Amino acid sequence: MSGALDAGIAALLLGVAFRVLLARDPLGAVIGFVALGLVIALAWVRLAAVDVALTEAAIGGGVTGLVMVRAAARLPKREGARQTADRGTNWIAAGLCVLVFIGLSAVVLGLPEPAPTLAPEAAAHLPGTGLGNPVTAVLLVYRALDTLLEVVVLLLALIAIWSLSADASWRGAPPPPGPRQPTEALVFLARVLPPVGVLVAIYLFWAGADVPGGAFQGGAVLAAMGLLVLLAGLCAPPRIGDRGLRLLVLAGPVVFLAVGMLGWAVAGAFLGYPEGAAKPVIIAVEAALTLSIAVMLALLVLGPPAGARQP
Amino acid sequence: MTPAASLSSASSAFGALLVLAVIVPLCGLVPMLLCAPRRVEQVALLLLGLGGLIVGAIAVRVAATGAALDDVIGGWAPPLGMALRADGLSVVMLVMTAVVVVATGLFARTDRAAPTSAMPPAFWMLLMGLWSALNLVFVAQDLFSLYVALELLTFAAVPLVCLDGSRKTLDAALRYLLFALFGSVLYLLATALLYGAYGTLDLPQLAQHVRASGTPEPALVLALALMSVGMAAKAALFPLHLWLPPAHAGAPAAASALLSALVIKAPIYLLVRIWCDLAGPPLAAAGAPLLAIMGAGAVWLCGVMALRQGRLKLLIAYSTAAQIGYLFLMFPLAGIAGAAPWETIAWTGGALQLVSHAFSKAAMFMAAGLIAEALGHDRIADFGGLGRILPVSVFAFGLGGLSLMGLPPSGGFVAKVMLLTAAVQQERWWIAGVILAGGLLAGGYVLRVVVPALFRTGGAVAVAQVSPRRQGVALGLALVAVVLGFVPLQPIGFLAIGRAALIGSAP
Amino acid sequence: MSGSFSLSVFGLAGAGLVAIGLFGLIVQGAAFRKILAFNLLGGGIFLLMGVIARRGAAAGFGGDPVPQALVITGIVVAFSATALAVALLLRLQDAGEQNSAAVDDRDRAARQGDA
Amino acid sequence: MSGASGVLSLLLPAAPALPCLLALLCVAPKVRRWAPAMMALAPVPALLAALLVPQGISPLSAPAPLRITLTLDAPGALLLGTSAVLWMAAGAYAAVYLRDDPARPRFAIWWLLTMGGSFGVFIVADLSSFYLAFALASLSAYGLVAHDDTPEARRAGALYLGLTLFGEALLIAGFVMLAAGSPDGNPLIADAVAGLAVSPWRDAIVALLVAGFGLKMGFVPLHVWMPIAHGVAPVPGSAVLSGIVVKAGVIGLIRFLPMDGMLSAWGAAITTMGIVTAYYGIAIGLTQSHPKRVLAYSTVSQMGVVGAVIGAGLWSGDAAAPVIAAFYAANHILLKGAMFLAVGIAAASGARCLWLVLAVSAVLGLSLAGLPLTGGALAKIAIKGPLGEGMAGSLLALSAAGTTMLMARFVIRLQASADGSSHRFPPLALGAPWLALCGGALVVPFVLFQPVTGASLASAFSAGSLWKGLWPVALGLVATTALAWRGPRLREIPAGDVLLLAERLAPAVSALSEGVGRLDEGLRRWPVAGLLVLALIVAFATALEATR
Repeated sequence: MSGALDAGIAALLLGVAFRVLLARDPLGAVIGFVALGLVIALAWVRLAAVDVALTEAAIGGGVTGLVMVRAAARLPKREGARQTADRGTNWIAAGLCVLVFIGLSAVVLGLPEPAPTLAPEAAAHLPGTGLGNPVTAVLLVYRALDTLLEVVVLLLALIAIWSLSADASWRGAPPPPGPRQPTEALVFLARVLPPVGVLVAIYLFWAGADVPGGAFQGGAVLAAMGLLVLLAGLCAPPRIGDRGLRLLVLAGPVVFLAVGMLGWAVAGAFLGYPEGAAKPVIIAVEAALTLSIAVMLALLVLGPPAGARQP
Repeated sequence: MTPAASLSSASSAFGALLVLAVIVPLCGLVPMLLCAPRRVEQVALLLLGLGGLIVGAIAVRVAATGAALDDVIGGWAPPLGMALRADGLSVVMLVMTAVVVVATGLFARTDRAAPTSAMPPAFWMLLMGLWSALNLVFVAQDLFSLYVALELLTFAAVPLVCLDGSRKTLDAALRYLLFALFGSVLYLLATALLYGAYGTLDLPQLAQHVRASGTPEPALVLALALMSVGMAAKAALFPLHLWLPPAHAGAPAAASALLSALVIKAPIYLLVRIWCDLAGPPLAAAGAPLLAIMGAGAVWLCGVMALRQGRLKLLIAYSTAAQIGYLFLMFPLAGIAGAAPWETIAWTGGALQLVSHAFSKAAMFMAAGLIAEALGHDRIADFGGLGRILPVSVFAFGLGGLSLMGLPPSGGFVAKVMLLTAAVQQERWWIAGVILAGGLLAGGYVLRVVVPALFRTGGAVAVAQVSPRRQGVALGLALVAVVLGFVPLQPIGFLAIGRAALIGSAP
Repeated sequence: MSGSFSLSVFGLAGAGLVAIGLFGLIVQGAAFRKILAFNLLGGGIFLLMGVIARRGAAAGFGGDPVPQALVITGIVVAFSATALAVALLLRLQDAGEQNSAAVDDRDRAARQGDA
Repeated sequence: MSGASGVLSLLLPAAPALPCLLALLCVAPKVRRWAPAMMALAPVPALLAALLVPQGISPLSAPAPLRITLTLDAPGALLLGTSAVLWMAAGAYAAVYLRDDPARPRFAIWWLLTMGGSFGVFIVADLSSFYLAFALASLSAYGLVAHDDTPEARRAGALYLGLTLFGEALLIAGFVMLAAGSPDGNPLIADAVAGLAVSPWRDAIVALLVAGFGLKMGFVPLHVWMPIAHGVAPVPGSAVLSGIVVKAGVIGLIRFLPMDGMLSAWGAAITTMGIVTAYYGIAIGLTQSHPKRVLAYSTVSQMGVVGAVIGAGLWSGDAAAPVIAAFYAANHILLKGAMFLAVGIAAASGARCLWLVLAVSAVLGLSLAGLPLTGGALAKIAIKGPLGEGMAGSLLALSAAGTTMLMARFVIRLQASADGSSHRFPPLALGAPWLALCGGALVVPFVLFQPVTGASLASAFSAGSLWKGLWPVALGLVATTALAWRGPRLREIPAGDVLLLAERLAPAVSALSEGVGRLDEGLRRWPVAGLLVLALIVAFATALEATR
């Protein structure tokens, strides 16, 4: 039964992927892409990775989808339409892709048994961290540097996007993301959903210590709520030069870095946590991260601030 | 399968310096984002000094102890946690990066006389991100951290290409980004496969697993193929160099210097780690000829393309694509039976080529930027009499070119002699032929610029003043490339520090 | 038994998604579609990592938490890349519509803003 | 004694270092004004070193990290001293000759660099310094070749640079192969050469070295650049190019070929090549109309003679051959330098004093041809030692007749090139260095003959020696007269002769370049690069899979 369900999900997944590939107009491709995100999230649930499923749904499908929808709307049709290479290239590419598929499948299906795993080791050290969710433990304790760098990736991507702005002094605001005349439904949603969303986000962040959820998922939901409000035109996008906004962006990285450096004092290692008091520190870091991630995700979707001369 | 005891399971004294090298430039982003735009540059210059000190301390420490510097993040040893490590080769890379980054910072400083030429605040922030990412690439031992570092590097490098916002550079930047992402995902796929097969992402541990098991896993074979091609794409190795010429030629001079001297070296460094540390001798021997063939193609084809260019910056960009080809000739030469790669003269020669190319290329791009600024164009055909207008810049360009041509005294000469010696000793004549022919092509394209500049009359007219300080920075970097020519013509012990311990006993 | 079957199915789906993404990345002409293909390719790789994580289920966990955490990081990185690529694409679109004089204006504005 | 020799030995590093240092100082505009004066004075330490430093002193090694070892042996001292004389005379001459040229400081800088390199090449003892000095002399000489920014000079310069780089590539390959067996990365030349006999790549190394040095010396068919380059340079530039820079090849052959009889087949080959070159240079030179090109072809011919001497030494294992070859080359340095300078003197001379210039030039030419009682005759006598009386010796003796004809041709063309209408005298500052050099050229061989050959000077004046020197010159003069009286008019063969054939290849080369351009354009298309990514993945995976 579950096998059939999984096969169904896999088939659906490939079908939707082909639809994304073959869709003629950009919007169709993007809709397929968002749908694909949901199907993949389902697959993640089936793979017993609810944390990832939440992330995939919120970021992989949701926020990425939003970026692509906005792009599809702003690009002229021909720029996003399907244009493929000549027939010969197509066939060669298809042949090589099939080869890669065969090789990759063979390798993945032939991975050594028993599968190597770090789960026992992660479990063994879990009580020391005071956390219940092993994924959060990996993200914020065992491999905390990766997570710190990941936040830096967001920050740097934001700087990179802002650097594309015609407004070199970075004072202005990104253009409003929504349509000029938002539909009533959108406005209604934007008024009703955010309070619920904020609660969900707080829950995700808070619960992330012990059950699936965490800063990224919570941040993504918060970002989605903010973007919804902006889409409906309920308020204008913030000026990126705003000191408060910048502080929000920096809160996560700064707290994380500060905790990391404190580690030298309290645990003798960068990103080491104080013995026995790890959990509160981690929660504090996660709180700051959730805020910053939310703001950065939203700003990444909004794009560079408009130049002084642009409306 | 219990993971073999890792040698990097404990931090060494001063290991924290490695973390500092990565996070200090990042910490700089905080004041830069909060202060007034015109203060950004000052903050950046301060951080350049601080970062330089940290890298200097790492170098001194490693040189003094003769052992690698280790740091275990948070006290969580691999495979569960992750480690940083600076051995001899990484220290050389760190120092090279620091010198070029600091020099670029000095080059890009706003001129009091010409405030309009100031770089935007974004440049300085991207510079900090770039530096942090490069340092991370050179010290990280975890394959996934390296993936994140590579992405960080890409995100910092791509916007540098299109700082001027023109359609041409935006197009080049987009192409660069997309192809670099293509390379990154291949690397990520390889990382996943390796984890699936060995249950760790720590390079030293993986290397030990690979050496301990008899026949290599199929996952290892596919992962090596994916990583090699992915990194080759990011390094613009022939025939995957499509993005490099427009991107490097279109960027502002300071950015081109960074991109050509440093950014493409990160994937190349990773390739060295992958093939010399991870793969194990039998696989390395099988993969090396392919890498060398790609390198030979780069030396030949991109060398001829450099000769064909009419614009100086495009010429230098193609020359970069040609010069990195030499680095790939190193792979078959360093894999001699009975000797670890880092004991060979090819290893030293390759490392020296990488480093001296960084200095000379940065100097040449800076000089080219100054020339374009002074003349208002960079058409080589109109360079007659340039030597009289910009003697220092032309001199810097020529000195840098000396290294590319492999003429003494220069780091490029010593590197070329070492690689040639290795090729001769192993009787790989075709590699020797490629090196020699590449030197001729380099001579052709360097002299195509220098000769008209020095010996033709007329043509060039200065439309703008260029700052003596900037010319001095370019000349300084070129002189560093020349001074590298004084290293002894032997395998350098420093480059072998900490490498034998990395993968356990040598094969 | 069915667990191993599911793993194979998702492994094949991941590999298939990788192949589809590769194909799209190579043959699609428009940058927008390349960015989409890049995301398909990334999704396929993440799925494979999920399979690898599920294979490592032990110690009472449904999967090895390390690859799961890596996927979360990977998704965020892929999103950042997508956002940057789209921003570049849209900026390119704008630059194409402006004439060269506008570009010069922009440069001047940039310098004034900095000074 | 040791203290004195210690101080004296400092002269050795000063010889190449001073010109290079002065050239670097010329970067400062204030110093650059004095550059012309430096041209004549910079060679002083080299001359003193050649005269005072005891030959065969133990090699002087510079402290690490400098990789320079210097030594002075007899061939090195001969070439160092005579070239210093020519550098001084030509430098003083050039300072006047170019006085109205705004680019004179630039000329002086390249002059000094070439000088530093040429001095270095005569005295360095280690492999990498030799390459450095050789490259410095060769590449800096471009500044002399292409000084006048004319289309011919550009063409000549491009050809010169191209072939020089090619020669450098040949040499670095040879050097690396030579040093590959040595434990030291940068062995002394002598040590590296000692291992040549057992090297598995012995013949390849010798071939590379002979080609690389032969290119510099102008062995046929590698001589193409020489008449072109020497023809377009300003007169003093031609003098040092033809007199000194080509000797870098001579010292190279001397240093790198072991005269122990192990390479006798190579000796035969090089001798043959030298003889062919000697006659070829004469034959083409006789058709030339410009006096400088006549001289340039004469240099080709003379370097053929030197090559033949070295080849003969190699053939028979004659350990004295190097010093004799160097003696012959030293004689050529002074004579050829003086004759080139004469071209400028003649051009500045009115009818009144032209005869004097022509007479002195004729004496110089006859000396080169080996007229008895001249210095050149001593050089010809000296080379009889290694060459012996066999066919090679006879052929080279006969070539002196050709040299006589060529020199006569030179004097005739020199007269034609002069401005006969005016009554000008060349400025004293131009004439004095030339006359001093002429004097030196005629006298110096007498001073050197006995120390070099070990034979007494009197033996050179025996009746037999006189006759051996006289008949070829007489034959040459008779032939010249006959040719002038009733000879066929020789069609001028364009300078660079065989090069013109090579230029036929130009369309093919540009087609190749176009092809590379199209290939690159194709490879840089996105779908193509994408396909290549996949193809390379498959290729790597296949190659690696094969090892499992």
